[in-house]
Amino acid sequence: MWYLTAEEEAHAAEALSSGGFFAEWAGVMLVLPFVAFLLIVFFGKRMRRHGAEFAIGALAVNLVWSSVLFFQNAVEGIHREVSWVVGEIGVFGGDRLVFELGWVVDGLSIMMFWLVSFVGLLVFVYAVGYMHGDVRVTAFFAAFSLFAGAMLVLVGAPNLVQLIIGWEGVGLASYLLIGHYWEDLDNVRAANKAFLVNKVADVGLILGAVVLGFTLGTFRFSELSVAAFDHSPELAGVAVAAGLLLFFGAMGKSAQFPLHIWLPDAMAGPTPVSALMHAATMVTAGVYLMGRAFPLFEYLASDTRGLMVAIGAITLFAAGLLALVQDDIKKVLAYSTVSQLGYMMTAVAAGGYTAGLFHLFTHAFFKALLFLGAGAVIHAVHSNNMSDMGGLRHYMPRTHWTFVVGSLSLAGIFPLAGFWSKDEILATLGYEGYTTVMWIGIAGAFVTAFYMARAVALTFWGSYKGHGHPHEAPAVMTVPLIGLAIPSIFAGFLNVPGVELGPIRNFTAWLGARVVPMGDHHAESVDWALAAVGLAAALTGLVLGWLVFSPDADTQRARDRFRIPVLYPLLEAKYFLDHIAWAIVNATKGPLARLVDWTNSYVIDGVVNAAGFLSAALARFVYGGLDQRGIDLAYNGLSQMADAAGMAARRLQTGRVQQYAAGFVVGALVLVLMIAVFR
Amino acid sequence: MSFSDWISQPVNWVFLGLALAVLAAGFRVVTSQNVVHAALFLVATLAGVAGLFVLLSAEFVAWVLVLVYIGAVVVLFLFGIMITRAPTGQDVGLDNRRARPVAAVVSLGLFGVLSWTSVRAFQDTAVAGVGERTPTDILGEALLGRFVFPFEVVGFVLLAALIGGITLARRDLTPKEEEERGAV
Amino acid sequence: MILPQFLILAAALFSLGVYGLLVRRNAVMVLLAVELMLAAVNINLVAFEAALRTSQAVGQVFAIFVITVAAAEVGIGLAIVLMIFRNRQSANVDEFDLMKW
Amino acid sequence: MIADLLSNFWVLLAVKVLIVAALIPVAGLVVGFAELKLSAKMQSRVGPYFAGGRWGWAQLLADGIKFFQKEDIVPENADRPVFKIAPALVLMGAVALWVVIPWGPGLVFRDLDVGIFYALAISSISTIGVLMAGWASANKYSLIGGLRAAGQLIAYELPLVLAVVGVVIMAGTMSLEGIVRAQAGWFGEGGPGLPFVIPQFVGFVIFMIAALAELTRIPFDMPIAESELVMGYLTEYSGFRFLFFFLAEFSNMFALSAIAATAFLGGYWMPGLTESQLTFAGPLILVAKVMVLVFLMIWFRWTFPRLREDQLQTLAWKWLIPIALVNIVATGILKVVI
Repeated sequence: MWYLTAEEEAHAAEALSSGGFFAEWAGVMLVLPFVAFLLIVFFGKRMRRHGAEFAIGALAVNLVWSSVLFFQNAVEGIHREVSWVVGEIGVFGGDRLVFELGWVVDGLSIMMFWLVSFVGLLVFVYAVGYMHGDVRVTAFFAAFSLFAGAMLVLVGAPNLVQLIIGWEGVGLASYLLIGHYWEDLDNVRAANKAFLVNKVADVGLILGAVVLGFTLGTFRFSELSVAAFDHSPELAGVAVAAGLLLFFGAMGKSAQFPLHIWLPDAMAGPTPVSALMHAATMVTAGVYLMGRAFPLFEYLASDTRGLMVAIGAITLFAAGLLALVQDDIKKVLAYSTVSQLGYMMTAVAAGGYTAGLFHLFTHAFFKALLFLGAGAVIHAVHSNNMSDMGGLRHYMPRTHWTFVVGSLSLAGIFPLAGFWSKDEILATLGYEGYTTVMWIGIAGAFVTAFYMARAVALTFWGSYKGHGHPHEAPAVMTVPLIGLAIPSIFAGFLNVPGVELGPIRNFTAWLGARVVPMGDHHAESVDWALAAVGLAAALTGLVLGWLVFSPDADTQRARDRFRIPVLYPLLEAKYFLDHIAWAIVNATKGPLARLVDWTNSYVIDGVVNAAGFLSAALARFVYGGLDQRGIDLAYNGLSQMADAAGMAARRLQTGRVQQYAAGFVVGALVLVLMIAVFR
Repeated sequence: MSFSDWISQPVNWVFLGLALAVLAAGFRVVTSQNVVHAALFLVATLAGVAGLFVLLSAEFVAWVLVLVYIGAVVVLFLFGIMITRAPTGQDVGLDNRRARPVAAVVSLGLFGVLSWTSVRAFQDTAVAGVGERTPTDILGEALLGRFVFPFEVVGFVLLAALIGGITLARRDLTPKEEEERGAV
Repeated sequence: MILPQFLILAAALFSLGVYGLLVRRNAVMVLLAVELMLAAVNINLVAFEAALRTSQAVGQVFAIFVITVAAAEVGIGLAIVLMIFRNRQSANVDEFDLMKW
Repeated sequence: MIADLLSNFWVLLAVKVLIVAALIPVAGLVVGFAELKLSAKMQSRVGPYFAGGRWGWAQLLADGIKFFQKEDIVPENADRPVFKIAPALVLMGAVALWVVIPWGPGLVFRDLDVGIFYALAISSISTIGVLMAGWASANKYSLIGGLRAAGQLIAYELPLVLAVVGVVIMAGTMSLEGIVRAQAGWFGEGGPGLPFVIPQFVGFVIFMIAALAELTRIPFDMPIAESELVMGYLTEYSGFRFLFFFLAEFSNMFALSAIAATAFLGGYWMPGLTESQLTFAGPLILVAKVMVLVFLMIWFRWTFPRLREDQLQTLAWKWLIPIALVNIVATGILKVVI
């Protein structure tokens, strides 16, 4: 076990470097994708690659920048916070509650900067090939750049308000990109579903932000952390409520049971979108939020842990089961993502800050790799369904091998990245006393290995079941696959417990570069026994999956048609969650609407009508009695007089100039005579 | 000054002759039933007025009147009349017959009032004769000295009238005509 | 020579002009009548100048101004009449009564 | 005795009128005969030959007598009074010009203060006569001719007047006598003098062109262009009324040339002659100068083709008037500088 000494606690923040130029101006990274967005919007259509140049350029700069930060942080640890006050939200107890924008540069945000830039860059490059010939390439890259910018704003946010801005920004980009092929009504529905489910969760996030902001008088994470670390009394009063609200918000974005229902449908978007947003980065925002607010949960709101761990555990296992029955390869991966997010959430909730975020880190590589591989396959066979694939290893060897690497990594096979991060989570759960959950995690590892074995077998082994002649993806797509396969293999070594990699310290140390110590629970050495159990479960799953699905096309078809009673229909129907959601909506919307309607019709309208009737009666009296019979009579009389006078006078205006002239001369004469006579 | 004193001055005979000619011609201007005749009678009237100016020692003004009016304005009138319509012989409908009595009364009344006031106001005031004519250089110095600003304004008015007249009277060319013009 | 003889002549000429102005239907004839009135005014100006003998011959200067402005007036007036004639095939003043109620 | 008689205003007036009345036909005859013979020379013809014995000198006299004998025809639809007055009016304008032409020092019928201005004003009266003639003939050729003439005369009156303004500025007077004196005394009393044609050459050219146009002579004879309008406003005239026009043209030609000679060529003045010598030699000198200008006009007649109506107007409004205005400005500046 690893605990902070008192001295370390006191000086944790002071010991950190301020990071120099690159940390001071890290905001450039936040702005560049927006610049790219604008450039794409205005000039994208004129460019040879329809604006992809701008998006890739921005992320390439960001990757260099964040890499510098990454190594600075790895060597010495950085904490730097830059905020500008741009407005005032209100006055709270004599303190100004200000609206700030800026960036925080510390272990967590640097990890996310680098992750978003690295995976994002590779996915963007991949998308150039994948989206070639699409009708709306420019719109696609514009929205993609918008996403990158919003995501960086989110992860760089020094306060909750900016985080919410980024949070909604990525939600918007997600909505746009899920609905990219809006010609198909189903895609529009999927986009709407994702948006609405996220909105439901966002209510929790916003309420949590309000509670925290008005309790502390600030929205800054650093002050929240300090207050939590100091066990601030006023924060302690609202900690549980605020923690639950924030967790509810995280559940939506990170697709935790039962709010995960939007994520599989979100696969309607182009595959690069699924890879970057709905697997590697955006959906981890919830986990990131939990990590960002970790001191709150660690020091004050620890009572909420049981619920959070439970929800994470349910998510990881239930979603894994759902992945077993999907025919759509992207949905397999989507449920896998939900399952892995469950792992992360469980770990963070249980107190495994490093464990959860390390899994986020490694998962980003191999899940993006798997999605891109799936995209290459879909690109080749023009179908999402595994029943149309099979035997593709002969046609697309590079895709096959990288996909296998990703699958093994995801399944947690030693010594790939997924093994280390998953083992870390299981170890943390064990240390924290969530033994049951730990066993659920091990079972989940089995399930994971099983469905990945199924996916690989159905897609790449056996014989081809689809139409046409699939061929290997172009280099612009396979190079990113290889680029992601490498960290999928090696990233795990960054965080082998108790191992320091020379000047580049352990991942735990990087991530711990925060304003206050995390109070993280972390193993000092590998628990080989537990690792062996987890590995055994994974290998069992692999072998079993292989035996069931590998041999040939006919067997595959037969096995796939085999339906386990009760369980299969339940999974097929996705636990009836969509039905339940519909039922809830349908059941509540009627009475609720009727209640509102009744209130509106009888209470509000009654008051309004009463006032109206009174006014009308008064007005009728004024109109009928005073106005019509009194005033109008006088005015009508006056106007009729004026009218008559005008009618009489207008005969004078004949339009004949000569008559006017005559009148003029006569008038002059009369005047002269008058002067002569009366002088 | 009695009438006999007045009539005994030879210059007044000249005046009387010119005045009668002016009035007779002026009368024909407003009563003639032929447009061209009316304009020509205006020439006669103005010639008489020019003669009166010479009598009144205003030689330069007289020749200005001849040059501008007879030489240009009336020619312009005749030009305009002849371009639009100029039948020889009587032209019916030149006058608004019903307006004649009213107009006669009004103009007679005007004449009465004006002459009555003139006589009452100026009685026997003498005027300079032919021999005391105003040297032209005085006029020139007045025009370009004290009255230079009104002089410029009048010049501007003339320019404006020139442009306005051209703008009003020109016929818009048809596209074909414009093309021909452009081709020249 | 005395001043009133010129003034009465001018008055008579002016009255003739007024008569023509009121009686004539043809716009060109109306303009001619206006010229008569202007000539009468010029007689007055020159006669007053001859009677008063201002140092700078102000009356004659103004007579010249009147003549000049009258020339401008004729130019514009004839242009307008021509325009109207072209548009309405008539130059009768009593038919231009559009500017009434 | 004679001096006494001449001192009476009315007698002097009668004498002067008589002299002018005699001079005009003579001048007309001389110019007309010159035109006949010069035209013939330029066309390699003999010209009038038989009348009067030698050179046909009596040709125009014979013509005149013939015109007087002819019947005075007035067209049926003509406006008789106007038709009859028109030639007289035209001739009157020509005659009135002679009043201000100085023939020698003091040899002038009336040295008006505004002499040259008077001349130009009076010469514009003939425009009315031409219009009257054209309109009253009740003939479309005549009317068109009259209108052409009116448009032409109005257009060229402006350059005519403006061309003279330069001379007036230089001389500092509008009196023709004064202008001659100014030219004679330009370099002081008894000096060589300076005919204004030298400093005012532009004005002289413009004046001559405008004068040709005022006279409706070739190349500006569209109002009476035979090939287009028969004879223009002269078509319906015959007998002595035609003679009036004829006479007016040649008289005008002489008078305008005289004014040009006076304004630009020094008039009766010639360098080297004293005032008393000029009293006798003046008329001869002036006539000599006038005949040079008349010869020029006749020469032009057989040199230039007839202009088109729009070319005529373009020449006046777009060339002569702007140039004349520039000339005036330049002269004014010159005057101020000197």
